[in-house]
Amino acid sequence: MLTFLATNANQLILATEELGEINDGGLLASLAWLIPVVPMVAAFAIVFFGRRLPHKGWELAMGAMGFVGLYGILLAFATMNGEITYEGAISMGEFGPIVLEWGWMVDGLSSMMYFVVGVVGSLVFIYAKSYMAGDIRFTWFFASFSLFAGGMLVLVAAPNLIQLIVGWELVGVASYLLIGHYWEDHDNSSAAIKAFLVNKVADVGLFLGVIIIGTTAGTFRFSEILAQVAAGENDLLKKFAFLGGLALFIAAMGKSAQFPLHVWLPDAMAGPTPVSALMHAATMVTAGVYLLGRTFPLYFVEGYAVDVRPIIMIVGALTLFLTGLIALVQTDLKKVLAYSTLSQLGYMVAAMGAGAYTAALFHLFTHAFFKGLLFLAAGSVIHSVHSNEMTDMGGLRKYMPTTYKTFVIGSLALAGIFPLAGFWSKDEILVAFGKASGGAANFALYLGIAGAFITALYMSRAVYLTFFGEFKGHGTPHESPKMITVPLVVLAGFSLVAGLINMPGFSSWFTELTAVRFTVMGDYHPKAINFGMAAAGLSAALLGILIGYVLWSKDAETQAARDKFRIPLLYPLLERKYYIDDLYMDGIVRPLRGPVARAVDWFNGHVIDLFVNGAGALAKFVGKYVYRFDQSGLDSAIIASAAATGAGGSVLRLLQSGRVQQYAVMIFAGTVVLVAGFIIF
Amino acid sequence: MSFGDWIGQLENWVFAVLAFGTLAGAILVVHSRNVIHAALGLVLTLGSLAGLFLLLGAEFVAWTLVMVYIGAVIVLFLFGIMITRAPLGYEIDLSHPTSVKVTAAIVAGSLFALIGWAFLDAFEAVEFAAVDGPTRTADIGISMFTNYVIPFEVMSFLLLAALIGGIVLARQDPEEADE
Amino acid sequence: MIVNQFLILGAAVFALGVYGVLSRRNAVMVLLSVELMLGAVNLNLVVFDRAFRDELAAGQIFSLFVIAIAAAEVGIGLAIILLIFRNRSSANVDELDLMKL
Amino acid sequence: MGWFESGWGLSLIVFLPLVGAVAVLAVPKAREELQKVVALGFALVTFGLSIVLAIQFDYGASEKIQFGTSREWIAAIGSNYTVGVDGISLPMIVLSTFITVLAIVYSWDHWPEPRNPKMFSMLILVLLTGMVGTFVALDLILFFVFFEIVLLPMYFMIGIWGDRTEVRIPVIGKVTEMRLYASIKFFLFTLFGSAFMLLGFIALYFRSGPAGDRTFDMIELAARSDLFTGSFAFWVFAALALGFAVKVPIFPFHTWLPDAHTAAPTVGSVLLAAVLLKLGTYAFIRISIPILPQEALNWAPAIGILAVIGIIYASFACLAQTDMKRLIAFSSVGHMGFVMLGIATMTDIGFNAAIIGMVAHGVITGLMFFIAGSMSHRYHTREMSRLGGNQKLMPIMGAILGLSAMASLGLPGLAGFWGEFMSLLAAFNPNPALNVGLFRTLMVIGAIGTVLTAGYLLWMMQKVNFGEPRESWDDVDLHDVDKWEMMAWVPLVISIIAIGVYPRIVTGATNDAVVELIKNAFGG
Repeated sequence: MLTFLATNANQLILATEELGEINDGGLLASLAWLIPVVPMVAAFAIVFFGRRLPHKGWELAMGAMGFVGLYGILLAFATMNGEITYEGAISMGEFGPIVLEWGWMVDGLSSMMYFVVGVVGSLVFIYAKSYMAGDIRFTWFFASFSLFAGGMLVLVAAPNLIQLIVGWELVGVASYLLIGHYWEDHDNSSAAIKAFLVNKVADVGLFLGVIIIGTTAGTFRFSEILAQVAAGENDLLKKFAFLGGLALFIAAMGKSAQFPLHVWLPDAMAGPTPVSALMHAATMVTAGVYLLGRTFPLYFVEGYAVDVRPIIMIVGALTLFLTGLIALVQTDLKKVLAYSTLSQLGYMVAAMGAGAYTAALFHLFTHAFFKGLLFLAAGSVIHSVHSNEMTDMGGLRKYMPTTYKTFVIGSLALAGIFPLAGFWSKDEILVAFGKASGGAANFALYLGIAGAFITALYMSRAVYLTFFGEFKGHGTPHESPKMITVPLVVLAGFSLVAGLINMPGFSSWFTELTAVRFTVMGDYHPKAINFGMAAAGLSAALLGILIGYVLWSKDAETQAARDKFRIPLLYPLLERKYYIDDLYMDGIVRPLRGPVARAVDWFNGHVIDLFVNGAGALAKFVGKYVYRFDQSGLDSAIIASAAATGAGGSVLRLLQSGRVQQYAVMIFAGTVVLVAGFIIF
Repeated sequence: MSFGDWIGQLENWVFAVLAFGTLAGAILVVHSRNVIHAALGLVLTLGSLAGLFLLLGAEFVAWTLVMVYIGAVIVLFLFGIMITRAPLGYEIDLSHPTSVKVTAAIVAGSLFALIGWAFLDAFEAVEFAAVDGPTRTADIGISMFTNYVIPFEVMSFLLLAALIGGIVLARQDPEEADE
Repeated sequence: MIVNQFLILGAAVFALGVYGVLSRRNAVMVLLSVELMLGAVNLNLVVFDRAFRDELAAGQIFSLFVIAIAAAEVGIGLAIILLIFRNRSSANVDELDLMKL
Repeated sequence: MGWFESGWGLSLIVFLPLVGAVAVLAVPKAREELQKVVALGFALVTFGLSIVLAIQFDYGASEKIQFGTSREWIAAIGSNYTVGVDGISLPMIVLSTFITVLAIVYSWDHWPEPRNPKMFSMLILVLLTGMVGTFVALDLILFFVFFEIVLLPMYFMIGIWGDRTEVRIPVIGKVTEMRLYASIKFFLFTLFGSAFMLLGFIALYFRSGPAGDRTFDMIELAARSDLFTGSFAFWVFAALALGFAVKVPIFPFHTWLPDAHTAAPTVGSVLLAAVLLKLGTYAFIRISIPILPQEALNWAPAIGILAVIGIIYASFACLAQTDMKRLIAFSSVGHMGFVMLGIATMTDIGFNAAIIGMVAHGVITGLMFFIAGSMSHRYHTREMSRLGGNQKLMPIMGAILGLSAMASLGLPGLAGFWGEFMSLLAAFNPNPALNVGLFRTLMVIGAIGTVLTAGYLLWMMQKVNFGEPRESWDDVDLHDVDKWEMMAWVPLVISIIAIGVYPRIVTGATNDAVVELIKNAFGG
């Protein structure tokens, strides 16, 4: 076995040398494998040594995340300047013609993701140290948290579809651990299971998509698949591209929580707030958008999965609109933010469908900052008032000035108010909808503008109910410590300026960065501001804020204010979340777990075993008579023959029992024997 | 016809589902220890049979079966069950002991083997003749009231006799009722 | 669809009915099993009718007759069982050995 | 080490445990410590030898039979003592010896009632001989003998040390102890299968050539596969498949498995799940397919359909279970369904997936049965509704249970993933002679099965591990994992992660052998 491992070690080095296609980047890119590996190693190290360290393992997690953040910043700038496209791979085993590889990838898209995950992740980790202090499973939390970030980085670094599955599911299992962090409560573990299972349903799509695309393309590497796509080769791939692309989109629908697979995300609020912040901002939910971005040419080049694009646009548009409406009726501050994330994910996905690769990723980028900010600020509020319900808040502006200011910045950015980050990215998406042709794009455009209005409305509602009016909770709230407010301020800074790096006419850094790929990506960055679309989006948002002001600012009695909004029919529909959860539980999960499962179990014990045990019973029964025949029949054959006449009479008499069913037996048996005789002779 | 081809046809999947329903119901009828379940098993069997008739294109027969059996006969059965005070829960007394069951199973099994073998031998893989749509109810009516009008009349007479017989049998004697 | 799949199914249901008739103790249950046998016969009639494209639809017509007879049989049968039950306060077939006399 | 390579080494691995059993027999009954040491010593040496085997093995020529030898055995019927190892059997041999060592280590402090370590460790050693013998045998009669040797120790293990709960047997209606019912069912079921199997072997023998040139040699028979055609081959394949299918088990021949697993003592379930189930799948790959490739193609759709039915069916049955051990037992049916799906595709990808699936199932389900045994030992119940909060009472055990559940539901990065995913992948492009549409349908259904698998395992975790512990456990002495358990489980955990991260540990040995096998059987 040792020699076996040694030969393999040689192969590894050879494989790296052969496969590594170094365009640029040198050591910086070839060492990028550290990015996913360091947090994964940190996760295991925390499990084993965490408790013995002075900060109970936090320092390991923070160190790993800080490293990723710094490396991410470095790579992002290096890639922007040097256009690094690098792909490293180590072969991990052969299955017939298929070679499995672990690898890592450095290009514009992955550098951008490393940057986002690393920077937002580091800030969340700093925040979590203070937020989670005193938690019963502090160490375990940071182990899972590192696994979460590490899984996401494995996914982002993946140069092939199989490793993508690995990262994809690692993120899923880490989210399961984190959502169920307080597993003493049955609801929390149920929410964790829900998240895992809904994702697993979507993973069926991922499995099938990967199998279809990988098998028909003959390779699992993105660079080779997309090269085939770009060259318009491979008729087999063309034939299956629609199915494969659709399956991959179903996978993206699961992780990026698109309607109707969005149900797990609001429940995922059961986890601690830093988890929500990281999950919604940088990891997990961005995975679906990332996947669409990674395989973008497959959906865009004529002859492949082009027909999936209307479906993507419609699903994304429906998500952004329907989930935005639900956010209007939530009373839990975190749930409002959760539904707003769903809505923003809808924008990103629909933008991918409209062919706006850059715009979708740009929205992902800016959204990471302001949504991370909003969640952390919400966490700060919750930490201070010890409740998630907005009915227990109000008037916090006076008590928590820093949190208030940063939250408002985040809200304005999310609502898309000029000149904050969200304005620029949302505007680009609306422009993309406008430019794309077809009914689906128009549908997305209308819902997109309506969504901008709804976004502004529910965010102003959240701001007014939380920070204005009178405080309605218990005790005296107070501003959070520095370790919590500093990440807020930093993220607020990003939310203010992040939009400028792709401002039309000013800069196209982001466009250039994400265009650095093995395959040439189209550049959809508008050269100048489209004033019409900007005005439409901005005025929808301002209208939303205005109506929010009218509805919620003056009236401090929030309950009464909400009552005004209770439109008949629509309100119950929204409150029950369109009954989708009920449909899944009562229509699918409960029947499967209950009657169906029991029926199968019964079938197993009573039908299949009927034959098994029946054969046993029959054998015993026959045996009994054979034995009786042996004992009394053969041994007393002579006596029997002597008494044959008398016995014959009494035996025949027995036949005349008077019981109908015995006669029936004879009739049927006689029929069988006679007919068989006729047929045979 | 290979199994792969067979399974590739949609109607065979429908058939499989219906056949499963038929057999499951039939097993329930002969094996259930609960009277009501047995009666409901008969509903399942007959319902699935009706489905099979539809599959075969015998629409009129299918709907007649549904109406007469599931609509009327089963109700009659349930009445019979209630009146004879058959216990509604589980009961062990509904069937004979295992030894009798085994005998019955042997007889029924050999009957099945015989018929099944005869069919297999006779029809092998004969497929249905080209189907040009389901049988029209009008055709059945015309045939019944021209070629088969005498059996039809005999049948109506039989029903009348059954009606009278049923009343005579089930009617309580006035003297008994008084007691 | 081949003819045999229906015929075998019919045979199976018929055999199950026979099994029920022989193994059930309660008379109502016996009657239920008889219905199974009749149903199986109907299936075969219809299958043959459709398989051979009978001009006169004889198979279907006779299956209708069978349904009618079955209804009559149930009526009479239940009436008899009711009568027996009234006289013997039991619906068990094996207690009815009057034929022995 | 010339002697080692010339076939003696292999025979030593096969028969050393038997010698060990005799040695244990020689130890006086009262000296339990010594019995354990002797048993463990022999198991360890056997394991060491199998490691030597793995090191000496030439991975560049894994398709060739290595370390082989052939001696005249039963001359009258031309059956020889032919043994040898190739890339397909090597992982199975290492797995068998590995699990056996862990089983003995675990038993050190966990003897099931009625104790009697002497008898128990003897049975384990005899079982090891049978298992390894089955994997190295290259002669059909020899294979059959070892295949049957495996039966007896397991029968006694279940029958003597098994669960004494009284159960009412369905259909027959008799009330009896679980262990008696399960052991008899296990024995008769398997024997029923092997009777047909033997019939098939003999039929192959008589068709293998003119009188005087007949052979039971597997390699030779595979080379003469042209001789077996028509309805003869059809029925022979059916007979062999029946024998192997009972052992795998394939739906609907699986009903012995939940009963046997539930009734067996912990170590018995572990060995049963980890190694015994693999005898059937191994035999498919080793015997049925090389010797009767054309019939394998004819039967493949049926096998594939049954395998996928098994996946879905087992998942639903698992959802209905209330007994933790029975749930794990049913999950085996599902996992073996993925293995059989891989085999049914008749491709090199599928076969590799099947083998790595077999190894992964061995370590994962073995670990799960260990944990289930330890938990029922502590809680004195296996009813999941009575458990809960285990993670709080026994954090380490809970964590290991969590890891094994994750591995079992096919989490990438752990061992279970490769077998599942690659089977599905192979089903997309099955052997060219097979119906593509059917297998793609099976692929989709199988993929849906992974969701159900995740469902029942997560719900099991929720019931067992999560929530607040019940008050009734307050005064029960619940100690976390002890050192013997740790020593038995940590190697399994490590191998689960190692195979998951670096599948070449298995496929490095199997791939060439499988590619060659497919090429010889189906051409091209």
